[in-house]
Amino acid sequence: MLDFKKEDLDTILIRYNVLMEKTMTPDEAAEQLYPKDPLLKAVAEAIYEGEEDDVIDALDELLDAGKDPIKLIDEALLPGMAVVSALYDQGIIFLPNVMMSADAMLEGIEYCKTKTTEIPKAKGTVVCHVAEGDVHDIGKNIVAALLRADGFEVVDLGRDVPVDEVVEAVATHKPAILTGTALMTTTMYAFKEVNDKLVEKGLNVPFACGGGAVNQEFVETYSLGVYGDQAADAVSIANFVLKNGSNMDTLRKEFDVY
Amino acid sequence: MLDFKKEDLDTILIRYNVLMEKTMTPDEAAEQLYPKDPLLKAVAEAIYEGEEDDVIDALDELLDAGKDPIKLIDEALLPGMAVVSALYDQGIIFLPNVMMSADAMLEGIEYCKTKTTEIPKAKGTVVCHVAEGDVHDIGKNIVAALLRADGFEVVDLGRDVPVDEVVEAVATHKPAILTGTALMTTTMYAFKEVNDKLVEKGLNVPFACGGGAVNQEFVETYSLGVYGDQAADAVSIANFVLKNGSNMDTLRKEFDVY
Amino acid sequence: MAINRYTKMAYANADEMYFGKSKFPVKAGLGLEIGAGYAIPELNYAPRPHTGVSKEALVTEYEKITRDAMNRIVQIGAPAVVLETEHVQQMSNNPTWGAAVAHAQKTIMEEFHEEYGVKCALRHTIGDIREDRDFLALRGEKNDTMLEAFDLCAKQGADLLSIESMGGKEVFDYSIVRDDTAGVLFGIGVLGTSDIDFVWQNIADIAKKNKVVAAGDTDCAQANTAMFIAGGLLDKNLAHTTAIVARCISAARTLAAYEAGATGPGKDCGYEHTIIKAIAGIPISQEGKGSTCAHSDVMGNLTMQCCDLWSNESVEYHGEFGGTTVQCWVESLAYDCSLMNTALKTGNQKILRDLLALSDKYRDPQGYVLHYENAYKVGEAIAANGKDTYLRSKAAAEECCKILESGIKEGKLVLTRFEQNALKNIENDLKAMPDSREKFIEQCMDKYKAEVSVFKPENYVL
Amino acid sequence: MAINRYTKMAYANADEMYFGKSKFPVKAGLGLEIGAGYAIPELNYAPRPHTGVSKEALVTEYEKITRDAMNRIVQIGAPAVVLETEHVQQMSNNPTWGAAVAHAQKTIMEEFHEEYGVKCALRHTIGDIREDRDFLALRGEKNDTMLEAFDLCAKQGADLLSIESMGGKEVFDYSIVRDDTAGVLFGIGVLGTSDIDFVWQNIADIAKKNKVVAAGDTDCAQANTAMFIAGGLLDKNLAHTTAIVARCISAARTLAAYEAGATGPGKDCGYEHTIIKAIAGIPISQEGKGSTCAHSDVMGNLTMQCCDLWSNESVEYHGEFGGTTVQCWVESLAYDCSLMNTALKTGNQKILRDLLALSDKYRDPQGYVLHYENAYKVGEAIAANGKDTYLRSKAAAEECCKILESGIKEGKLVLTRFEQNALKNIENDLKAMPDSREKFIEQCMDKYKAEVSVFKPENYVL
Ligand code: B12
Ligand code: B12
Repeated sequence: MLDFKKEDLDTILIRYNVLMEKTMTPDEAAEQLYPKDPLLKAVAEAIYEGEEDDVIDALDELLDAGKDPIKLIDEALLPGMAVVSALYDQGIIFLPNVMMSADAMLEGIEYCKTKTTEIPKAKGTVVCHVAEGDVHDIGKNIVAALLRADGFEVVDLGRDVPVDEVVEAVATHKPAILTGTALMTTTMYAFKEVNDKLVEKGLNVPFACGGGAVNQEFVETYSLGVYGDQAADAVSIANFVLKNGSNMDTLRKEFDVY
Repeated sequence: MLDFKKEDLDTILIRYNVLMEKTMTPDEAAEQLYPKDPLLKAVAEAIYEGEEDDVIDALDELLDAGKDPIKLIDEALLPGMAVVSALYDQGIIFLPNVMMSADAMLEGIEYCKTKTTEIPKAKGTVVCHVAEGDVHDIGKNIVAALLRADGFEVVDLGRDVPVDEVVEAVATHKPAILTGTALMTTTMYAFKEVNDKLVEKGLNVPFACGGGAVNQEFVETYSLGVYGDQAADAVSIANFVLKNGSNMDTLRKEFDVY
Repeated sequence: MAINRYTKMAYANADEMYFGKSKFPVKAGLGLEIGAGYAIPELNYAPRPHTGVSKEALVTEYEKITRDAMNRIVQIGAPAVVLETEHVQQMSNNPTWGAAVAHAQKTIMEEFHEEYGVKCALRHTIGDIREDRDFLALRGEKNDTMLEAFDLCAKQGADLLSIESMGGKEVFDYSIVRDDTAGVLFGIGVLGTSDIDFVWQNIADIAKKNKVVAAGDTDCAQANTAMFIAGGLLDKNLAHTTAIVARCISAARTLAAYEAGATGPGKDCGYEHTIIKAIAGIPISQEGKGSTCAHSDVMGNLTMQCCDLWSNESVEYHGEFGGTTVQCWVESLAYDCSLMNTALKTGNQKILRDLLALSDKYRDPQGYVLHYENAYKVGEAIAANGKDTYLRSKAAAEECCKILESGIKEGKLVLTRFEQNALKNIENDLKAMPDSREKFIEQCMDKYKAEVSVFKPENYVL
Repeated sequence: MAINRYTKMAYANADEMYFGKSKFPVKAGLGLEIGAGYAIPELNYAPRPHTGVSKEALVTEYEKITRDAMNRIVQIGAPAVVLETEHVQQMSNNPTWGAAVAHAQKTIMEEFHEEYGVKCALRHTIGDIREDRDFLALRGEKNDTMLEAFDLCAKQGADLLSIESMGGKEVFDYSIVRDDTAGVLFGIGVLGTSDIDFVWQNIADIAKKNKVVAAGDTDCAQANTAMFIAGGLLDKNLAHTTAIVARCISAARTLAAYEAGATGPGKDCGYEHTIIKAIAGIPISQEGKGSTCAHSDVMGNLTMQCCDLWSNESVEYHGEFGGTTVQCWVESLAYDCSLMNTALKTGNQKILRDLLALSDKYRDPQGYVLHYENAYKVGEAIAANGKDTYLRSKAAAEECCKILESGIKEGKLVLTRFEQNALKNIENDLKAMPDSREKFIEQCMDKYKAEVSVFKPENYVL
């Protein structure tokens, strides 16, 4: 069997991922980010582990200690999830952890809601969709999950969404931003149509676009477009808009890929 | 030395050129096309061979026989060259033969001119150029040579020709067509400028364009453009315009590559 | 057609397998025999977006593509080529469109075959249009339209019929981003296989009726999605160990097409096809360093190891300095094939295969397991459990883990901690799975009916 | 620098030569050693037309290109890469533009080298801007600007300096389309070499001063023009036998760069470089099946036989399904290199070389003569006449004819009648040429001053 010696490998290939792996384990890194308060830390840990039952248990302890269920969302669940997001951004943990943590956190939010009649206010709404004619929705699903994980209310219109339906949803939900995903060169042109109809109706909502077929140059051909390369960029864009408003120039400058 | 058997070759490669080579030799094929008249045939043969001295000798015999030098151009030299062009079009002979034959024929024309004070009228004029910024002129040289070989008066502006100079030359020479060659994606846009200035000045001359960077789709974005894939197409286009006028629709239809 | 499960290996050992040759070659098109001792370039292409507006515009675009490609083949002296047209939606939703394209392409190919003797065949890959906006709709009206598209394309000139079928994808999509091994196995191995059984019996009948070739499927919708989410060495969306487990399971799924009457060549993007070739002996198409126009992977050479057709996956038709994209890519593929064929004719195919495979073996866990020697072992695990589509999927996953563990132990396959952890989790998940198909299905039905809102069990007959 | 003509072969025999290794490796850039036992991808690219408007736009474009390419290298785990920037006119005519691009690119490459340890180097190929609209203007002001461009680029980060110099092209252009062997030999072998002597002494000095590498030239302007006019198998513009004679002569010409102080790696599009490697032992870059984006040739595998860098020649920067073009092509190249490096590390480089070379050997007379065994013989003919640039050019052409004749005789190289006739004519033309350089120059000067209106003898010192 043809083979070579281990020491010969590095003229053939280099596993940069192995070279680059952080010396800290994810658990160690998480440990440094957890809140100090032991009860809050328990929530964060349960979210990090993606254990829904543990999240509920930890919330129960806080509720028993008299905490307000709605405040717990902002003070326990979202900060817990923020630990996970931070680790993902740093490349220490991978997407499935985020997805499972987000599921656990959302479960926690639902649980808190059952404990009160108040309606919690999300930090902002985002409408997500996949371009008309396109069924590639994995990227969009990731985008939606990361946004939820960051505390946004997500209106997920699904895939292959007709232009008018997108525009209507924006009119109805008045989101901080709209996101679009397109994986095919044939479908991404729908973004332009969406843009023009939004502008026509005076709905000047930043329109973050991404997905395999899409690039910055194309996205900047329509007035509301801002390009994002990675799913996590959608979260950054949404947060940036919440903080700095929706001036397209500053937005584009901030998220220029090059 | 690693090698394989001849019979194994055909799963690796097929020399289609060898397979396709006409059974007739070029000389045999030429023989069939020469004029019957022995004196005219001598001119044609000399052109085919690319032998300038023989062309002069053969012309002398015709002149001695009392032929008019100007008529000889149309009746002896151009038909002689037509044999060569026909063989090239059929793929029986190659470009260098055409070039050498054309040189011989042009020499013959010059010689005829010395025998009279009349000025022969070419069948038509063509202005040739390479796009501004582009020095790749071999394709253009071939185009010019084939046009001359077919009896056209060629005004060869050379390479890297400024837009205004092209337009001026068209204004001055009133050619049947203008040709443009561009080998670089950066330079072919000059054709559009040329086109627009021609139109502006009412110089609605068909503008045949070709060369490595150029394709039909691009050429048809400007109103006078007609695309040619091979150098010989320039000749066909020029002849077509002489016969059928310069209606762009019919012209483009006739020379649609697909 | 009936379904005949594979329970034995077509090849007695891994070393017998190499490129350009398969146990059961397939005659197709104009003078071609695929897997008969020579490798053939398979060119794929996508029309430019704006040509999708009408049948006429599409036909013209495919005519250009076909003529350009055939011309280049002749200019460089390549003896053979396969063209693959992957339908854009319109062509499958309107079966006469796809058929018109097939006819136009085949007419040009016949010209070239007559004039130059170029051996060639035309593959049409019908789009799997069996879905409504939000749900898969695998059986019913859309299926009828799809089958009509197969039939009409076959009648109008397609020599090889393929599809990238999507059964199980709704559960898979949910599971893969949650490291949910059971969901991945259920989506690919159980639901996917069930759908393949259904789809391919029909396609095989149509092929037989029209005297063309039922060529094969690929788990593009699932295993390739996993591979893409996993991405390059520095991407952080999915462990590459997870992606290769999904891939091994997909071999147990895609194999079912050949059990339902397909004869190969299996489709290019099925990276599971080396495993399947080992079991079924069919010829396969593969893609790798010649398909960087379409996607990036971490095994560009290795996939060539046992290919019969060598493909570029897909490239949009447009101009480059060296000609149109189809000309550029088909030329590169043709030279790769020329190299393989030279090796075959001089008896050096095994050393070339080994060099190709070795150059990527330690680059990534995916290449490691798909190295033909390891792929053969995965094949054995599947064949040993061939009758039960659940158990064979599970066996494929287990064998995959075993191979990875031994690679780690041997010291040359060096994984990140993250990849190792994902592997450990999968091993544990697999251990926790029941031994009976019924039980597994029951568990999964409960779970995914509850968790995956778009999952409709009526799409499947389990 | 002084000129030292080669009169001996660097390699004792052809079999000693193979890819990835050269007699005299060259250290360059960030951790690279070229020709030191491993093959390296060399990526070439062209900015999109509209970015040529300003220095800023160009710098941004090259930054994108550089970042995209380096990213992909890391994603697939390739250990090394060379980037080649072929100047667009503006960058050489305004030396600060080219220098700004070099600086921007090198900065990014340094980042990647530091973060990941990627070995890399940057080649800048300055445009040969030494011409007025109609005439070559090889000496004088334009030459000064060009040398300034070399100097500034070297200062700002270019590790390898190259040019595709154009001396002799005015005579060549006229002659090649007239089957004028003497003119071809005069243009390439005498005028071309004279210009190389002039240009490369200067470049070598600049390289030395800046501690970078004087990398080498290519006869793109002439031998490649012949190859392009000759085209594919069915083109009818020039006999491929004529094209290969021009190519062999060009080896005698391009060699002069190394005699004037260049050390390699010779530039990719110099198909004459296998011959030169045999004589001079320098590392070389080559292009073939990985450069179909830029042009088509009839020896896509063969050129890999002895390459040290493996290049795509050039691709315009734009998007494809698989990423940007630079990402797609560098990935394909990197896999080809991975295959070569695997062969090198396992001691199988000679068999892989032989397979690559054999697969194209009989495809075309050009490949036949450039097959490393025959290329070596052409090298011997040049070295045996090394001191006299006319005689060595003539010897190269004669040896080329001899090789072709023996190929025809042996029966496997099958030429068209047309190619055979062209060959016969060339043989006769060569026989008719004088034995002395002086006499030949005298004859040619008379003829081409009369026939070629754009020929200006003052461009050359003969
Ligand atoms: C998996 C896949 C499929 C799966 C999709 C499963 C699913 N549920 O999505 C299936 C099998 C169903 C499929 C079907 C088809 N596919 Co497909 N498919 C792919 C493949 C292999 C991977 C795509 C993928 O999932 N990538 C992983 C995800 C995570 O990446 P992503 O979406 O780009 O998202 C990332 C970023 O872009 C970003 N992001 C995404 N959206 C947004 C939004 C914002 C705001 C931001 C900031 C970021 C962001 O976040 C993500 C992570 O960072 C690609 C290959 C390729 N080169 O892309 C082809 C590809 C996209 N498919 C292609 C084709 C042709 C098809 C079919 C037409 C095939 C056919 N003949 O039937 C059908 C399409 C039917 C239709 N109408 O849509 C072509 C498209 C060619 C083109 N014309 O452009 C591709 C490029 C393959 C190819 N090379 O030819 N496909
Ligand atoms: C030879 C060559 C050169 C020679 C040119 C010699 C000469 N006197 O022309 C030299 C070495 C000088 C040269 C220089 C350069 N070149 Co150059 N060159 C080439 C090459 C290899 C071949 C071109 C050629 O002669 N083809 C053969 C002729 C016969 O073909 P043709 O002109 O297309 O003509 C045929 C048809 O198109 C038709 N035709 C032509 N015109 C017309 C007109 C009409 C009306 C019709 C009907 C038909 C028709 O007839 C011909 C026969 O059928 C190409 C490679 C390629 N892929 O094209 C690069 C190429 C064109 N060059 C290129 C480059 C980058 C350059 C340089 C900038 C290099 C540098 N860094 O210095 C400089 C350019 C300087 C400048 N400002 O122009 C690039 C262009 C990339 C781009 N941006 O588009 C190419 C594509 C190489 C590559 N792959 O990168 N080059």
